[in-house]
Amino acid sequence: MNLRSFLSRDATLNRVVPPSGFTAILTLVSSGVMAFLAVFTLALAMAAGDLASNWEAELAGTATVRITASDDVLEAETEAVLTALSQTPGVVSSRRLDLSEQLELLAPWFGTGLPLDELRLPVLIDIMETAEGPDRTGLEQRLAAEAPGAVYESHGRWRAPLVEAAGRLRTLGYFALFLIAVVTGVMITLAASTSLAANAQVVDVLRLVGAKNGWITGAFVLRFTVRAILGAFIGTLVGIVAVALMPGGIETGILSGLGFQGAEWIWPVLVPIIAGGTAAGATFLSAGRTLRSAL
Amino acid sequence: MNLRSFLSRDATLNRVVPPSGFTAILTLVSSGVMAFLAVFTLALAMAAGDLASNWEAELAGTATVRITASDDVLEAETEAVLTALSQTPGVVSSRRLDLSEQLELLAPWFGTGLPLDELRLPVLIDIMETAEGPDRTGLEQRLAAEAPGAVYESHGRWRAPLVEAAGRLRTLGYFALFLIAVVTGVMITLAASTSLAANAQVVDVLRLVGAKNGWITGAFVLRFTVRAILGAFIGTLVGIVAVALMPGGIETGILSGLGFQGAEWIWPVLVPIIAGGTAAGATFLSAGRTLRSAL
Amino acid sequence: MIELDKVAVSFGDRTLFSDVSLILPPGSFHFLTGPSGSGKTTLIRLCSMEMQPNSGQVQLLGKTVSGLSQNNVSAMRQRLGVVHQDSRFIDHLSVAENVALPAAVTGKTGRHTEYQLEELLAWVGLAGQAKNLPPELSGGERQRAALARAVMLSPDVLLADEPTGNVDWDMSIHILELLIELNKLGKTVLCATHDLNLIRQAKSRVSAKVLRLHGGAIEIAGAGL
Amino acid sequence: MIELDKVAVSFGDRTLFSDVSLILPPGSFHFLTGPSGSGKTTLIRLCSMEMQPNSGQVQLLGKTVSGLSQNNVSAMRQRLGVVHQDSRFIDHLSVAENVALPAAVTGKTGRHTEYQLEELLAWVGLAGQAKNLPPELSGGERQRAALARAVMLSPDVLLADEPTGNVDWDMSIHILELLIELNKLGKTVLCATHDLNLIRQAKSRVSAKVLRLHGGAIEIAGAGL
Ligand SMILES: Nc1ncnc2c1ncn2[C@@H]1O[C@H](COP(=O)(O)OP(=O)(O)OP(=O)(O)O)[C@@H](O)[C@H]1O
Ligand SMILES: Nc1ncnc2c1ncn2[C@@H]1O[C@H](COP(=O)(O)OP(=O)(O)OP(=O)(O)O)[C@@H](O)[C@H]1O
Ligand SMILES: [Mg+2]
Ligand SMILES: [Mg+2]
Repeated sequence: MNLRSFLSRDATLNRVVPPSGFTAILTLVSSGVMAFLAVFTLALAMAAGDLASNWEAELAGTATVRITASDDVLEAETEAVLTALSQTPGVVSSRRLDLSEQLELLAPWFGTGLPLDELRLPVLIDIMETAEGPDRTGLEQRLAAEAPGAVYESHGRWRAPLVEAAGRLRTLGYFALFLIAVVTGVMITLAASTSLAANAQVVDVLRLVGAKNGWITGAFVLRFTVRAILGAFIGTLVGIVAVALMPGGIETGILSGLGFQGAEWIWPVLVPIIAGGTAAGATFLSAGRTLRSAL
Repeated sequence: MNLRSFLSRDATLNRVVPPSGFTAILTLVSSGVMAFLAVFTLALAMAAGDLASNWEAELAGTATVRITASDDVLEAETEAVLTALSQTPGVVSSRRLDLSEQLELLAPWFGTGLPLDELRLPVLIDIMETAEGPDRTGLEQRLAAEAPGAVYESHGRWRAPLVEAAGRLRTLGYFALFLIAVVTGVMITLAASTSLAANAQVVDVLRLVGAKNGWITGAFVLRFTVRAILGAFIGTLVGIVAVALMPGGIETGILSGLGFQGAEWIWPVLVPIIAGGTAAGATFLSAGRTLRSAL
Repeated sequence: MIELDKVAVSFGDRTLFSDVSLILPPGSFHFLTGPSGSGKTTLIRLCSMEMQPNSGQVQLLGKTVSGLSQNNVSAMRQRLGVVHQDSRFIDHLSVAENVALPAAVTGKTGRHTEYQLEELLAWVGLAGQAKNLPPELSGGERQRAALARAVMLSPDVLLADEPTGNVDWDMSIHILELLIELNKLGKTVLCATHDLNLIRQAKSRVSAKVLRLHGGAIEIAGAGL
Repeated sequence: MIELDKVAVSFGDRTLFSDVSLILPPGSFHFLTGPSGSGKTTLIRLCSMEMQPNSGQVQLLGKTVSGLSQNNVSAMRQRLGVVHQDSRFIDHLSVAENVALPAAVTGKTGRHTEYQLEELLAWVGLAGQAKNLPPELSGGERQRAALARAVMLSPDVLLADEPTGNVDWDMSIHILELLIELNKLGKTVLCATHDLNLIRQAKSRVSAKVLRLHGGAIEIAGAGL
């Protein structure tokens, strides 16, 4: 004990709230554990989000227009279709397939030895669509008018449930994240109030020796905030390590989004800050309530 | 206060641990919140598991064998392939496609007006596979020997990443569940120890009036276990309601696994029981430690 | 300095005081006696702003207590020294830190305070226990530490609730001497005690009045104590 | 009944007792005095198995304390009544429940206990406060409640640490009478007090010995008290 340094206001502010014991551990561990969960959920939500985006981008983007018509109008209708497609919002690009490409498409079904010359093959136009895709009814009406032999086939159709699932996965992830944030707030608030309640005697003595409410509140807010930040920091670190060690870590597979990249790092970095803010707010409010009720 | 009833042992056992106040709230809320998270993660993990199973079942199960051969050996090779397939483990069923079915397959590419008679179409055999599928190399070797014109095409190949993703999703879900279970244990243990520490004076007084360690431990274990079970029960209920209210609830879509069905209900029902067990164990150990250190 | 005007206090349906009035002028020295449970501690708690009367008014240091803002209460507490019957400390701070607390929370730091603290601890006989924690003190040592803390900031008013309840006679006299000394410096002193010998001893040294609480009423005890 | 044999106690590097021996025969009545901080409470804590000496032996009710199993300690505590200087209660239980606690935790329930409880509360003057919570009691009321709790199970040994520290003279005599009554029933009584008047008063009623703690040694105070 260095009395001279204790007598300085800041040192007292720091010392009056018990530095150890179960109330200290409670705040520390609660915020640590919740931060760990938050980081973990964050990683999962982001992975789910990335996954959903990937699937949407990869799978939702292709369609075909098939044009079957007599030779004299075939080329004209093809031109009309390409023009129509180029003017349709939701279509990224459209391209007529040449003969060899068509052959390739058929290979799974017929092998490569197909006598194509003998067939009058329809013209196939490959379309890249945006995630939302074009307005189908509008497009089909226009095609019916300008190229009666054209049929629009969206390959994305069978993929729709997947895209839907991916989207739902993302929603779930963010919902879970929201949930964890709320729960984290609740737990840290609870820990701070518990600690404060357990330290009723300290508050009592401080009031009796004439400490102002602001000073007492300050002492508790300071201590609990530091503790919550420290706990959350450790929890976040452990969370990041755990995420990195997860099965199917950063390198491989379609869940490669697990782990944080680039700007995503802002989120785990925010966790201790938010935990600290929550603890500060909760302590401030609890202390206010406690002190108001005492005379 | 009814003194006569207090004097009965059981009533005392029930009354000596503070029935309200912050230590009561702590155990109650902690176990409630953690139970909520546990139920929620459980639902997600199960949904992910169901999703993965669905995908695997739905997507991994189809393949084709295409036989291109001269007319004289075509039928023989077809027979040979069907025989071979029927003897291959991992193949659920195999069936030769008839002409109209082949036409249907080609329709997206060529429309329905294809002059099929003019073509010498290969024979197509549709295969339903188990989730694992057959041993491909073995099958291909056998086909090469018995029907040189046969080519095995797994439609599942492009689906492999999806199946992999689904599997990984399931792993993640169960890992998260494991994590939540551990964290729940930690939080309930922490809450119980905190409450016990905060009630040091009660323990102290009880020891001074001659209560045996077992009796004191019993009082705390009883109270905390009841509290943890109650909290977890409420948390579980709220969790189940929250899961039912989730976007894309029980009815629709590929994530229809969200929510509990049939035997799955055993898991959320287990949550309060496990929470109670954890609280009982934690309190028992903490109390033991506290009491051993006191004389 | 302290004025109670028609103060009534009740707990639940039990009325402790129904109409107590009292004036302690600045610089006066009063003893407060009365049987156990007569309300000595309650009266001191009224004076130290730890509770409010159900009706009536308490005036302290020239201000009416009811309706004071909390910061005002805090500021007034700094001019008030209170020794509680059950002395409360911050258990993880050393005895010296606890005694210095009133100075520390108000920023009255520096060499002078430190010197004063050492002197005070020596005076109450706790120099050797300065670095101990409060739970390690004996009953009498706790009371002395509480007294030292109460006078740390040289308050204008000293309220002492049984400051000699747990100490032997020699130490009681020693503590009485400190109270008298403070009173001679112009401080107002109110000391609750059940030790009539102490009061007798004091009366030969200082012009102290003795207030007797009995049956919810306050009376000035005569010379026939 | 109680035997201390070459007991040494030190806190940190401070030695409180270096070699204290003491025998309290069954049915004896002893006072324990000594200045504040001389170790009265420590001695009582040794006898109530709340602490162990650094060296030496404590014998209690015919058993050596060190190495007793915890269940044995509990069982012996039921034959031991202790009034602490700072009486501790379970704050959310009523005064009556607290006083009845020793009976409740050992399952000694029923009409008789209830009747005894009521009588005991009336005897210490707490019948009106039976349903209050301990924090609502006055200092003296707490001490009386602690005394009532200590004698609830008619213990063989009563250890009382300043049982009259916070009560007025009349109540002190009242409490002393209870102690004497218990002693007459054959109980061993050890009562720490700094109130020499109380000891003088007792000496005329019971053959009490006075032990004086001073400078870490124990001496039997003569008649010249
Ligand atoms: N918060 C409370 N609730 C109910 N009763 C109370 C409360 N505080 C005090 N009392 C009662 O008021 C009476 C007076 O209490 P007080 O502490 O003022 O007595 P006292 O004169 O200081 O006694 P002592 O000498 O024993 O310390 C007591 O009977 C006590 O039980
Ligand atoms: N746990 C402890 N750690 C350090 N010192 C202690 C501890 N317990 C007691 N002491 C010291 O031992 C000495 C004797 O304490 P004890 O409580 O036995 O005194 P006492 O005779 O009961 O005094 P009082 O009359 O004031 O109650 C005191 O100086 C005290 O500070
Ligand atoms: Mg009092
Ligand atoms: Mg003592």
